[in-house]
Amino acid sequence: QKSDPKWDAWLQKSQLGPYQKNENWDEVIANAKKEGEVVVYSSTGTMLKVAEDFGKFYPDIKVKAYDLGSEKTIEKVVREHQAGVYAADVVYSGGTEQMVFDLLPNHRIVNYVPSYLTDKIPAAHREPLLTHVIEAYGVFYNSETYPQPPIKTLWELTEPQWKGRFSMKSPAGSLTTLMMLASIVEHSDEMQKAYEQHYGKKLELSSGVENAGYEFLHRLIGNDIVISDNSSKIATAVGLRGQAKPPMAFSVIHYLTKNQSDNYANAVPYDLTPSALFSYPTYVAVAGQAPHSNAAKLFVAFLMGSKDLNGSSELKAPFRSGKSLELLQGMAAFYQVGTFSPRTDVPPPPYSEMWPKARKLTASPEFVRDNIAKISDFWMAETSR
Amino acid sequence: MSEITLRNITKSYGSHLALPSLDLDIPKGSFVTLLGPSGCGKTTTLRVIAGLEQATTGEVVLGGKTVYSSGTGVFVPPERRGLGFIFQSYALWPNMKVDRNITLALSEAKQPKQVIEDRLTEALAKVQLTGLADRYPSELSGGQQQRVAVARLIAARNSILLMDEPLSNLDAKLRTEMRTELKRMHRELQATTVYVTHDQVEALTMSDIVVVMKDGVIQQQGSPYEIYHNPANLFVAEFIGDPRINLFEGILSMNGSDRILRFEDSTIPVPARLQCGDGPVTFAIRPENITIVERQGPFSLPAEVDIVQPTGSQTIISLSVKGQRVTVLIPRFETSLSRKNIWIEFPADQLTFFDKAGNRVPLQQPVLGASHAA
Amino acid sequence: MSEITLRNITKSYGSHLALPSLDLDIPKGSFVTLLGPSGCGKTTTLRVIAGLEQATTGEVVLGGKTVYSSGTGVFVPPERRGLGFIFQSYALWPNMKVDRNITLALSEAKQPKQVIEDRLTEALAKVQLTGLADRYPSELSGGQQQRVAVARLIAARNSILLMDEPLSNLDAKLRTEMRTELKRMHRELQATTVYVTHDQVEALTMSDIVVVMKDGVIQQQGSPYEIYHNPANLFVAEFIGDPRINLFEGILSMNGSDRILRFEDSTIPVPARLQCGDGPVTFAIRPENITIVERQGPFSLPAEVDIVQPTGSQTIISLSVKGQRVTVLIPRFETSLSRKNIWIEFPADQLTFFDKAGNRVPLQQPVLGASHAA
Amino acid sequence: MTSSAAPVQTPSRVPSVRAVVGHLWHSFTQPERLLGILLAIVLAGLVLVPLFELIRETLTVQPYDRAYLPKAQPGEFTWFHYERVFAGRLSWAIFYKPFFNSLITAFTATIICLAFGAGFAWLIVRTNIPFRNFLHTLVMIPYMLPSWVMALAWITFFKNDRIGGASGAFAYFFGVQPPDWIAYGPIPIIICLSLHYYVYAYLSVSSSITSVDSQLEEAGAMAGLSRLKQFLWITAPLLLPAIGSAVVMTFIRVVGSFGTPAVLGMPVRYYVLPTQIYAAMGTRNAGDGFLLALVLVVLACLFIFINQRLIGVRKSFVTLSGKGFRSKEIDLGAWRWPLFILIMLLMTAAVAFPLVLLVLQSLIKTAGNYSLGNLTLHYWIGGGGEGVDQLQAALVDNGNIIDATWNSLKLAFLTAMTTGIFGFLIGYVVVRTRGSLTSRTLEMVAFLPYIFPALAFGAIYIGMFARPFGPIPALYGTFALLVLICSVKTLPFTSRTGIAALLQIDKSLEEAARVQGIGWFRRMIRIIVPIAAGGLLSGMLLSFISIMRELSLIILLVTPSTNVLAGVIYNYQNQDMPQLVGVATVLLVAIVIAVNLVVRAVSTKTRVGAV
Ligand SMILES: Nc1ncnc2c1ncn2[C@@H]1O[C@H](COP(=O)(O)OP(=O)(O)OP(=O)(O)O)[C@@H](O)[C@H]1O
Ligand SMILES: Nc1ncnc2c1ncn2[C@@H]1O[C@H](COP(=O)(O)OP(=O)(O)OP(=O)(O)O)[C@@H](O)[C@H]1O
Ligand SMILES: [Mg+2]
Ligand SMILES: [Mg+2]
Repeated sequence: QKSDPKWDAWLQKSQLGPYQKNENWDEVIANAKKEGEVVVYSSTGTMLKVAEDFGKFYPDIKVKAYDLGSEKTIEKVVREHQAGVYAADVVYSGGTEQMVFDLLPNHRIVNYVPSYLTDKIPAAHREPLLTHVIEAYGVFYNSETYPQPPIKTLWELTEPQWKGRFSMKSPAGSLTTLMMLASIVEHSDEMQKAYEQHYGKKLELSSGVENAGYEFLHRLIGNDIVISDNSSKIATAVGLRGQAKPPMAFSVIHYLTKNQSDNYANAVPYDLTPSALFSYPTYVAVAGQAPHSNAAKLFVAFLMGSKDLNGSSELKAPFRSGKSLELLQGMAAFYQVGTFSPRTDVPPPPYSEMWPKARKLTASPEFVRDNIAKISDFWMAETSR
Repeated sequence: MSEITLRNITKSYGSHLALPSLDLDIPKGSFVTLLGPSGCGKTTTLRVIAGLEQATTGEVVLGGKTVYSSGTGVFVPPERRGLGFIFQSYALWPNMKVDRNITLALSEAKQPKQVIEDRLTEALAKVQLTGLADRYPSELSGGQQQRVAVARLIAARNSILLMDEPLSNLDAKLRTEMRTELKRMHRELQATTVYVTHDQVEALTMSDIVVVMKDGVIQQQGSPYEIYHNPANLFVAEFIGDPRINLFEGILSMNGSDRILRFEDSTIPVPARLQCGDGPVTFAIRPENITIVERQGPFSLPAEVDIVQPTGSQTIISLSVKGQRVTVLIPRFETSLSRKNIWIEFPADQLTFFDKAGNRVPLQQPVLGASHAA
Repeated sequence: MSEITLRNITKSYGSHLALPSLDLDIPKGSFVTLLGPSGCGKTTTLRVIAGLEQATTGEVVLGGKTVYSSGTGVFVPPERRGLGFIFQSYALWPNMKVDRNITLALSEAKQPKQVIEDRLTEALAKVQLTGLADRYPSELSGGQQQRVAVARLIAARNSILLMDEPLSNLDAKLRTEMRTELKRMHRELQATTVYVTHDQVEALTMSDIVVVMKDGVIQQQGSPYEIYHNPANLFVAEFIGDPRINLFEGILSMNGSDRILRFEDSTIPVPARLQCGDGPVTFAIRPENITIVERQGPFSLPAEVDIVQPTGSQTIISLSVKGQRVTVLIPRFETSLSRKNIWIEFPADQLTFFDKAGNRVPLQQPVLGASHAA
Repeated sequence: MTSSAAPVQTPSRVPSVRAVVGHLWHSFTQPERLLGILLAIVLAGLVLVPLFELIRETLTVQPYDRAYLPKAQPGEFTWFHYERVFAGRLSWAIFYKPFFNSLITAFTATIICLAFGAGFAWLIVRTNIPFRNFLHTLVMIPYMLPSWVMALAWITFFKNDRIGGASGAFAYFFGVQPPDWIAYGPIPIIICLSLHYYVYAYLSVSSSITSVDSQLEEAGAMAGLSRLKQFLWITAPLLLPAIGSAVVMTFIRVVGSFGTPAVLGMPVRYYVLPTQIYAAMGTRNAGDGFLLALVLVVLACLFIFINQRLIGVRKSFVTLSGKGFRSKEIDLGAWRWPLFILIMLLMTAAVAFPLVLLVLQSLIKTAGNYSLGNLTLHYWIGGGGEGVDQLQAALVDNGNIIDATWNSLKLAFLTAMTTGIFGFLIGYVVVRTRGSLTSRTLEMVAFLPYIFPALAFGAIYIGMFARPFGPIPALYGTFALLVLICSVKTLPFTSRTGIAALLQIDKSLEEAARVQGIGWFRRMIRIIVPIAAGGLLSGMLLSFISIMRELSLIILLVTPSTNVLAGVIYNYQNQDMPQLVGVATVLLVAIVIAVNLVVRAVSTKTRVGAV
C-alpha cells in the first residue's frame, strides 16, 4: 500500500494501527465524552440492544447504531468513503473476504484490539482483524423423532433416504452460509477421510469435480436439497414436535435457543464426521478516519466485555441486567448459545457445554479469499442444473 | 302500421323532469322531424328510442316488439335494436381512422370484405370525403367530422334511422346536398327516420311529419303545411317561421254585419267564419304576408323603417308601427329602404287568431291552399 | 386603421397545406365573417389569429403590434393577446359547473366579486340559461352547452372577438335572438369581430365584410351586397345563395346591333355593356330572379315542374328546362304546382356572366342597387 | 441591441440572426418546451448519472473479481462481466435460465393482472355493481399488503412436507399433501404476483375509464357491438395509454420482484433474475448484479418503446373534448350479484386470508399453536401475561414502532407530493410535445429509476449527494435526500398515469383558458390538474403505498433517528419476533387503507376528475 499522509495523520492522532499505545482508559473515556457520540454500522440487530446497554454505562455518549445486514454495512462504508464522507466510527460485520481483504487494506477500517485483551484472545482471532464473536452453522435433527442422531457422517445426507429432506439457507446472498461451504471445501481431505472411514471404500469423484469437498456439495445438491430463504423457518421445520419424517438441515446454531422459547426439539449430532459444526467469525473494527475515534475504541472495548470478566465469573440470566451486565457489557446481548466470544476467559453461555469440546471446521481467511468466488459459482452452476 | 311507438314515456334526470309524458306514433317508412327549442328534450327522446337512456316510466315499441317497458321490466339493449344513430356530438372514435370509424359496424356484422369496401367508398363519396379515409378524426375540421358521423350511418343501412342534428356544422351548399342524400337514403331503404334539427328549412322540406316540442311536451304534430299555416298555439306559431311571426293585440268587435278587428287606431276586416266571441284577442301574421305599400290605403298602417337586413334572395325589414316592432320579409335583395312614407297592410285572410290561453281560434271551414295559387 | 392583419400566412399540417397563402386586413371595429365550404381553413385562420396555432410562415399583426412573425421569430402567446374565442367544439371544462366555466377568466383576472356576479347574471340572461348555473356541462343539452360557450365570451368582454360557428346548434328563434345579442355586444364593445359561420343568413345579415374562402385561399372579400350580387367568380356565385344559383352555358353573339345570348334554342337579350367578346360563356341567375309565367312570351322557355319544396315564407321549385335542372324560388308557401304548362323567363339585367376561367365578366358601368328599389 | 446598431448594408443577415435568437427565445416562452428542457436537465442528473454509474461498474474490475482476475486492479476496464454473464460457462445458470423463468412468470402474471385490473376497473367505475365504493377500496388492499405476506399465506396454506415443520392448512384439512407444483414454483409465484400487482392495472385503468365519454361506447352499441365487444373494440383501445402504462409497470415490477419468487421458488430451486441479482449483490459481486439489472433496464426501455409505438403520434386518445361529455352507468342486469359474489370470493382469498394470518401472527404467543389460550393482546396493548416476551414493549408504548410509523408517513406523504408534481409535469411535457425526441426520451428516462436495483440506487446517491453540488447543498444524511430518492424512484408511477390521463384531455380545454388570458400556472391549477386528478391521484397513491413499505432503497441513506416502518419490520424479522412483525405490518396496512379512504373521500367531495 502506498503511504497516505492524511491516513497516517489520522492514525497518529487517534493512536491507532502502528501508533496504538497501551490505552489510558480514563483519558479515552474523557475524550469519548467530549466527542459525545459514536456511530456504529452493524450487520446485526443485536447491536441496537448493545447500544441501549452502552447508554446505561456512558449516558453522555450517544450511540447511533445502524442495523444494516452484512452486505449493506459494507456497501455503506465503501460508498461513504468513496464520496469522502467519514461518518462511521465502528464497523461490525462478518464476511471475511470483504472485511479482511477489501476494507482493511483499503483503509476503510483499521484493526483495533484493546491492549488489555491481547493475551486473552488467540492470535487467529485478533489478527488481521478482531473477531467479536464466533458463530457457527450446525447440522440440526429432530431429537423427538430421532432420540439418537440419525446419521453418523455428513455423507449420509447424500443417501436416498434424505432425498428432498435436507434443507439449508441459500448461500446466494448470504456471506455466512458461503463461509460454511468454504470450510467444507477447504477441509476436503477430512471429508474424504470421513467418507472412506464410513463406507470403507474410496471416494470416486464425479467428472469435473475437484475434490471431496466439492463432491459432497455436488451429491448433496443432487439429492434434491431444499433451499430456503430464511434460517428461522429452517429451525422450525426441523425442530417442530410431532413430525413423523422431519427433515434435517444446516442451521445457525443460535436457533437452539428456540428449544427453550418455542419448545422445539432441535439437536446437533456433535459426533458427526468430519464435523457437525462450521464456525465463522464476525468482526468488529474502527472505521477509517472515524470522527469519534475515542468513542469508537470505548465501544469496541465495551463490546468485547469488561476487563473483570473471567472464566469463573458468575453470570445469571437475564444477562442484560445487574452484575452480569456489568461483567459482560457488550457481550451480554450476544450471550447465548451460538455466539461465542473469542476471549479465552469468557465462560460459555448456557446450553453450550458441548461447544468447547466439539469438532469445528473453519475456513481460513486466505482460503476464503482465493476460493469463495469459485465455490459460489460452483453452487450456482450445480443448483441451476 | 306504426314502426316506433312511445307510450307515456317520462324521463327525469335527478330532480329535473326532462320528459313529463310523451306519446308518439311513427308510421313505418315515414320521415319525422322533432323540432323545438334548445333543451326541450329532443335528444333525450331519441336516446330513449335507441335505448341509450332508459325512460323512467313508459313503454317503447319498435316494429311491433316491445323493447322497453317499465311495467314488465323488459329492456332490449341498444346493440340489439338494430338502429342507426347520428350523435349530436358525433361520437367518433378518436383512436380509429375515418375508414374504420365508418366500417366497424359492418365488419362486426361479418360482412364480406368487398361489400365493406364498396360501402365505405360509397359512403365517403356521398359525404364528399373521398381521400380522407386515412385521417384520424382529430385531423379533420369540425364539418368533416360531422360528415364522418353521417357516413357511418349511410354505410350501416339500418331500417330505423335516428339523427340528431346531423348537418349543423355544414355550409348551406353542402347541407343542401347532404339533405338530398339523406332523403334519398330514406327513400331507398324505406327507413323510418326520426330527425332532430334546429333548421326549419330542413324540417319543413324533408319531413312527412313535424313534431314540435316544448319542455318535453309535444305541442303539435302534423305535416309541414299544417304546422306552418295552422299552428296549434302561440308557441308553435312563434317557433316556426324565420323571421318570427308578428303578434299583435287587438279587439274583435262587430261593425254592423261585418266583424272587424281594432288594432291601435285602425280597423282591419276579419273573416266572418272566425269561431270566437268579441273582445281582446291575439292575432298573428307572418312577415312575408305583410305588404308594404307606398300609398296610404283604407286599412293601411303608417310605418317607419328601422333595420334592413338582406339575406340573399330576401330582405328582412324591421319596422316600427305605432311603437310596435313589426318584421316584414320581402322577396328581394335590398340594402336600404330610403323612403320614409310607407305603410303596411295586413291581408285579412292571412291573419291567425289566438285566444287567451294561446290556442288558435279555428275558422268554420278551413281554407285550403286556394289563396296561395300564384 | 386595421386591427387585425395577416400577411402572407401559410399553414401546413404535415404534408397537408391548409392555408397556402393568406392576406387579410380587418379594420378596427368591423364585423368580418369567414365563409367557405367545410374544411376550407376557417377554423385554422381563427386559430392562427388567436395564436393557438403557429403559422408556418407569415406575420400576424394585432392592433399595430406584431404578435407573430416567422421572419423575426416574434411570438406573443395567446394568453397575452387579449382575445375572446368561441370554439367550434365549445371547449367547456367538464370539471366545472356552468357558472365557473363562465367566470373563471374573470376571477383569475382578480375582478371584484360583485363585478363577476353581475357579469355572470347578465351573460346567463343573454343566452337564456338563467337557472342552469349550477349544472355541469355534461348535464346540459347540446344547444345549452353551446350557449355556455357564448356566455363565456359575453362575460369576458374582449376587444377582439373570434367566434367559430357559435350558433350552429341553436334553433332558428334562439339563433335570431343570439345573433342580435352578439351584434349588440359587437356594437357596445366596439369589438373587432371575426365570425365563422356556415349560415349565409347569418353572414349576410351581420357582417360588414364577408370573406369567402376555398381551400385556404380567399376568393372574394367585400360587403354582403357585393358578394351576393357581384360574385368574383363562379365558386363564390355558387357558394353564396341558398338555393344555389342557376348556371347555364350559352353563346354570345351579335344580332344586328343588339347582343344576344343563345341558350338552347332560345335567345335572350343581354346588356350591351358586357365587356367580353363573342363566343361560349357561362351565365348565372339566382333562383329568385327567375320569373315563372303561365303564358309563353318572346324570351320564355318551357319548363316542367319537378319538385316543390316549401320552406316557410318561400317555396323552392325545381324545374326541368330542356333537360337542364333549374331552381326557382317563389315568395309564397306552395305545396304543389299543378299546372303543366308553365314557362320561365330570365330578366336580362339579372344575368351574371363568367368567362372560361370562371371569373365574372364586369359590366362597363356597374349598376348600383337602382334596379332593386321596390 | 443589434437591430438599432445594425448597419444598413447587411439587412439580409440581421433578420436571420434575429430570427434565430427570436426562435430560441420563442421556444423558451413555450411553457412545455421550457419545462421539457428543465426536466431533462434535472432527470439527467438524477437518473442518468446513476445509470452511467451502473454501466461503469459493469465495465470495470470489482474487488470481488480478484478471484478471477488476479492480475487486474479494481477499477480497470474489462469485459469480464459481460462474458461471464452472457457467454461464459455459467451464463446458463446466472442469466439464461433465470431470465427465461422470469419472462414466463412475468408474462403470465402480467396478462392475469391486466385481465383482473381492467375487468374490475370497468365493473366498478362503469357498471351498477353493488357496493361500488366499498369494492373500490377492497380491491386495492392486496397491494397494500407487503408482497411477502401473500407468499407467506400461500405457503401456510399449501405447504407440503417438502420443507417440513407444521403441515399446511390444505394438508391438515384434506389429509393429502398438495403436490410440489401447487405448493412451490412458477404457478404459485404467478398467482401470488397476480393477486398483488393487478392493482396497477386497476388504478391506471379505472382513472382513465372515468374520462371515456359514454357516447363513444353508445356509438358502438348503435353499431351493433355487444357489451364485450364495445369494451374490446372501443373502450379498451381508448384506454391504450392507461393499459400500456399498466402493462409496462406491472411487467417490469413483476419481472423485478424478489420477495415472492424467493419464498415460493427457492424450495424447488426455481430461480428468477431478481434472485440472481440479489445473490450477486449479496456476495458483493456488484459487476454481475448490475449487469443483470441492466438487462431489466433494457427490457423496460424495450417495453416503453413498444408502448410508444402502439400509442403512435397521430392516433388520438382524447375522450374529454369540450363537447357533450356523458358518463352513464351500465346496467349489469342479472349479472349484478353473481359478479359481486365472484369478486368477493377472489378478495377473500387475496385479502382476508393473508390479513387474518397477519393479525393472528401478532396475537400468538408461540408459533404454530392456534389454540385460544395461546392468544394475547400483549403486543398491541401491553399488559403482559404468561408466556409473552416481557422485554418487547407493546405497540402502545413502543417508541420504536411509533417513531418509525411517523417517519414513514412523513416520507411517503412528501414523496407522493413531490412525485405527483413532477409526474404531472413530465406527463404534460410528454403529451404536449408528443412525437418529438424530447417527449420520447423524457418518457423513457422518467421510467428508468423504476428498475434500478434499489440498493445500488441508494448507494450511488451517497456518492452524488455527499458533497454540495452547484446550488444544491450536501444532502447526505438529511431527510430531504430520502424524499428525493423516493420521489425519483416512484416517478414512473405518476409520470405514467400522468401521461395516460393527459392524453385523454383535448387541447382545446387548455386553449379555451389560454385565450382568456389565464397564465400557464393558473391553467394547470384550475383546469388540467383537476381534470387529470384521477390519474394523478392513483399514481400518487401507488407511490405512497410503495414508499410506506420501502426499505432497500433508503436503508443506506437513513439515520437511526429516521428509521422507517419497513426497517422496523425488517429488524423484528431478523430478530425473529413474529408477533411484532405482525403488529407492525397490520399497522402499516391499516394506515395505508386509512389514507386511501381519506383520499377517496376528499376526491369525491371535490369532484375530482371528469365526472
Ligand atoms: N391536426 C390536423 N392534421 C391534419 N389536417 C388537419 C388538422 N386540422 C385540420 N386539418 C385540415 O385542414 C383543413 C382546414 O381545417 P379547418 O378546421 O380550418 O376547416 P374549417 O374551415 O374550420 O372547416 P369546418 O367548417 O368543417 O369546421 C381541413 O382540410 C382539415 O382536414
Ligand atoms: N345528464 C343530465 N343531467 C341533468 N339534466 C340533463 C341531462 N341531460 C340532459 N339534461 C336536461 O334535459 C333537458 C333535455 O335535454 P336534451 O339533450 O334532450 O335537449 P335537446 O332538445 O336535445 O336540446 P338541444 O337542441 O340543445 O340539443 C335539458 O334541459 C337538459 O338540460
Ligand atoms: Mg340535443
Ligand atoms: Mg371549423
